[in-house]
Amino acid sequence: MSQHTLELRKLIAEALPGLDVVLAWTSGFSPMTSTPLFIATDEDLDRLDFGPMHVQNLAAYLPSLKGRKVGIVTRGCDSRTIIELLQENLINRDEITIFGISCTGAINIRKVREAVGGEKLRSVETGKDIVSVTTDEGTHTVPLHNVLMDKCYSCQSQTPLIHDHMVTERTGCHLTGEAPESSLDRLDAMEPAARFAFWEESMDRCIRCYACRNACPLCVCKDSCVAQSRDPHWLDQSDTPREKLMFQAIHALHTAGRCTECGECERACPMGIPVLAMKQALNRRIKHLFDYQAGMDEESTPPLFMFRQQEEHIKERDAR
Amino acid sequence: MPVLEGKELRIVGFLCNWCSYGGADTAGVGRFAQPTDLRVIKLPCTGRVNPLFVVRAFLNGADGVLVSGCHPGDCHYTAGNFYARRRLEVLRELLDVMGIQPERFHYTWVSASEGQKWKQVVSDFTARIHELGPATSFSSCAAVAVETGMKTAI
Amino acid sequence: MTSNPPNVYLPDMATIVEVVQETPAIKTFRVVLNNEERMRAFNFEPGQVGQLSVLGVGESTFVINSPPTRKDYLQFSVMKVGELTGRLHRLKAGDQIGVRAPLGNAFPYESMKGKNIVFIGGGIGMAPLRTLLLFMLDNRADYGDITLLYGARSPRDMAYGYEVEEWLQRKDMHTVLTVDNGTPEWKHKVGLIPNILREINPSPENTVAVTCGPPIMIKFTVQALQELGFNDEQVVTTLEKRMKCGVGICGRCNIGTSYVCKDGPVYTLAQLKQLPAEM
Amino acid sequence: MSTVRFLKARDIAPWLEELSRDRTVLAPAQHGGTIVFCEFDPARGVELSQLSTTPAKRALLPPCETLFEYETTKTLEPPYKTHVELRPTLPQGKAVVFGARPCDARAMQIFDRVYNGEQVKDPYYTARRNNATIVTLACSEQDDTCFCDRVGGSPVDATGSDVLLTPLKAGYVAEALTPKGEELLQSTSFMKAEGLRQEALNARNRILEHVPERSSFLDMERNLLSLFGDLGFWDKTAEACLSCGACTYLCPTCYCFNITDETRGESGRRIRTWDNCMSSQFTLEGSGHNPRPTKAHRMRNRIGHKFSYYPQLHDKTLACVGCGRCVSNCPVSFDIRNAVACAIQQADAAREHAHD
Repeated sequence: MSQHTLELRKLIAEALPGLDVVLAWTSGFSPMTSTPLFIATDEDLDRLDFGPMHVQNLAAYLPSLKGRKVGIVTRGCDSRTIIELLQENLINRDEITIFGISCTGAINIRKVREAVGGEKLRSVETGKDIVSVTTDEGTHTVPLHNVLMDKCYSCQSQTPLIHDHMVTERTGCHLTGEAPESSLDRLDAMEPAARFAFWEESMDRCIRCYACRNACPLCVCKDSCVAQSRDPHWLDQSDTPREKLMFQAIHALHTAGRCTECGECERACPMGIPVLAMKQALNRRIKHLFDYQAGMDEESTPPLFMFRQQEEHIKERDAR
Repeated sequence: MPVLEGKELRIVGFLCNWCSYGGADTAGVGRFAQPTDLRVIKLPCTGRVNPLFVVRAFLNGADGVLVSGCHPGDCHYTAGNFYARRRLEVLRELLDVMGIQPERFHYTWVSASEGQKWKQVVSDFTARIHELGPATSFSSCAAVAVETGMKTAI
Repeated sequence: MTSNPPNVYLPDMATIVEVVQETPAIKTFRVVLNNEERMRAFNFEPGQVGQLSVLGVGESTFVINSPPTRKDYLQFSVMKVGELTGRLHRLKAGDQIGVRAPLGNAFPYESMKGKNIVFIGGGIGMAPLRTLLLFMLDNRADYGDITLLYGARSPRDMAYGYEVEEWLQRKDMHTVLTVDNGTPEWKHKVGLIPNILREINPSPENTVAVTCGPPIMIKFTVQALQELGFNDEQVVTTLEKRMKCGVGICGRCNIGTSYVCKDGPVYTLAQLKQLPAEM
Repeated sequence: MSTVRFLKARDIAPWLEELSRDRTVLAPAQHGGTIVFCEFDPARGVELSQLSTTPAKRALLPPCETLFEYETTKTLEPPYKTHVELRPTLPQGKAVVFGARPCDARAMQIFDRVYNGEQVKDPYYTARRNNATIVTLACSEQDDTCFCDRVGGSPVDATGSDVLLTPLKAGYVAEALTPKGEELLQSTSFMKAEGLRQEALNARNRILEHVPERSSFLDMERNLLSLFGDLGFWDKTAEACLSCGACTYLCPTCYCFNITDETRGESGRRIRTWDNCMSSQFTLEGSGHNPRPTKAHRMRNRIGHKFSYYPQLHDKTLACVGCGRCVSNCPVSFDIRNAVACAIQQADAAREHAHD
């Protein structure tokens, strides 16, 4: 176990008596997976672990724990979610204790699998700049830079933007050089008709589990989501790409100007559909139009909740 | 302008009640000839236009969508069109990434007195949609084939 | 090709012959199956339910609250709470409706023979009790003393007013009405059902209590019955759950191993205590 | 004696093409980095190297199925009358499920008890079931999420299959287990191979030798009941759960569905679609009352259904086949094996406590 993790455990142990629960990570059924850990006792704390394989955005649980004293282990990206939730009054700052850690990048296991040609993974070891992957066929070495979560390539800060406790900062990051081609890059390179066909084909395999929605820290109306509502009847229950794509449009627009690109929607998708790309596209536009990024400043108002009479970057067009 | 016999495309128009619907009415009263592809849905304000209305229209088979409201500063509800402007600008990007050509979508401002402008907007936009042709629609996918039942035994 | 089993999902189309506005929120629908043969052959037992369909809106479960002894029509009472019930309330005589019935089990009316019966109904919960009550009144000699305690939020929320008057007059049953909030004209009890039940103080001796109403009322009524000495076998209730298939497959109405649409909706308290607390 | 044939790996696609002429063929195929059970498409091919992401259940229970179509007509003159016509749409035609795994095939028998039971027969299901032939591929090994051996199955179990394929070098030994299976093996794509019966059996036994000795989840259905009053246990179990449906929709034994009407104008269809018991809307009633209001209630029902309720109702058969899809695809890596093991342990402890 790293010095880092030990220090984190010590910090939490000191604060735990004053808290109802602390959100952290532990390993899942294999060292290649991670699962959120709800720490209420010292025994729970013994299971805490943190590394590049620990991927969930724990801030997703915060709105449902409102009213309780909650501690949360937080990386830079996660802190943007917390800030966004604070901006929207969905959580109370005084109920939350933030244990900051500096992150060196989180691994996207799907990219690892792709990098080794879809072979069945046996184990994944992370080194300084490489991942050593053992599969049924043998051992492969993959540059860490190529297999990080999409959000790592647009990382704004390794350390949380707000925190109450901070584990000694680490420097160094697995990001070295240009980001590899993303799903959005691939979509950008397509003709519109090909893009439409891409979504149709992807949505064909969507099983409508709504993991994208339920993992999204900003989808806070889960239990009364329009997806299952009959009145208004936004979505037909038919299992067609049309309805499933419509849901993705709903998700993207409902989080427009709020989404911090934490990528939980895409990570949670069991069918590997790159649903984050839509949100990235909207964010790119919002950055251009309003010079705004979600979750950076607790005091700012999300851009679609406000307007200016003169919009500097909006150019009106002709119908022709 | 004559009706495009049998060649009309499906264009959906979301018009605010106070300005553009009035403008369309003015154009009608003035007997300005316009193409007839547009199907108008009246709303209280462009601020009521959920960008998802536009997405839904496209996914349900529209070839073009036009949103029109009061000029900025003239909104009956003071600020509805200011919010709409932001939302609809962002929407363009979503349409684009979804593979729906953003040119198929247009928003504009037409006041109740601008019958001539309304005619121009409708004519221009309809012409643009005709240049683009029918929108890409869903093909029948494997899931649909399975869902509608297994093939009839021969 | 093997012969197909009957299609359990296909409703019988039926015509609404009469709509009765019971209370501001409750309407009663009297329906007749369009297929005369099916209507003649229609058989059910008191307590069984049916799925009513408004095509395009969906289906929901309601008890058949006319007794099997009166078969001119099937009667369903519907409280307006959601999308489907809202649409049902807009239907008029002559309109078409889908019916899948009978579904589920019935009240144990055979084993109740020779016993005293205490009915305790709250609000729309009176609907299933009405079936059994009318059935017993039609077979009056088979049963002992019959007591009815019927409560509603206010006098105007009391359904079946036209029958309640008759029940009050009858010498062969004892009827007590109560409301949570009285009005100056209200001549009956004012108070919560469990408290009025304690006042009535029915003897548990050779008696079965049959109760139905909102979950919270059931909870406190059961407590009161226990205080009065009723054991779990002597308390019978009928449950309402969100149902879809109505035949024990789709998996949403189950409480543990028991599917309310098929094994219920009628349970004794003893049976319910064997199941997880998911009322 | 049943027919035994040999199918060369390279003959699979031609054979499936041949079958596709008069049947629907469902087979696992690569689809954007996942393996999906879908209608066989020669361009996509077949992917048999790993357990498919989606189970084979859609062959019998499609994600969306029309129960009937309806059309309302109104007379335009008095007396105004409405007429509603209902047209049931029973599925027709034969189907072959190719490349199901033993867990997938076993799961279909779990459906049978519910959808084709003594009391109720679901006409849509039985039509599909009667017309479907299941060709199962024995697994060469277990994944780290597999646990078929703990729930009454095995990597080479033939329960529920019409044909069992056992992988041998460069191909598969195909054994017919039912008359429907016999019919399929008549194809000229297969080579005669009666002599390979023993070799296939040996191969399967070698696979079984690698199955680890570990605790079973069988016969716990009554023990678990003692835990159903302890909502605290379920609260703790479900705390990381997101209430999404990845586990239920990817589960080969989850069979719950929703029924809704979808209308366009005066006509429409009543459809049934897969539904998810982990969602709070699943049991939400019109009045706003919800009998399973928290994820703890829903987790209790999900685990209860698979490991206690269903086995109590159906001869102690678990409604879990141990495919591990719910484990490997859960966004928070919820491990049902741990949850059940904990529940059993806790229930045993509670019982011992009660005896003290």
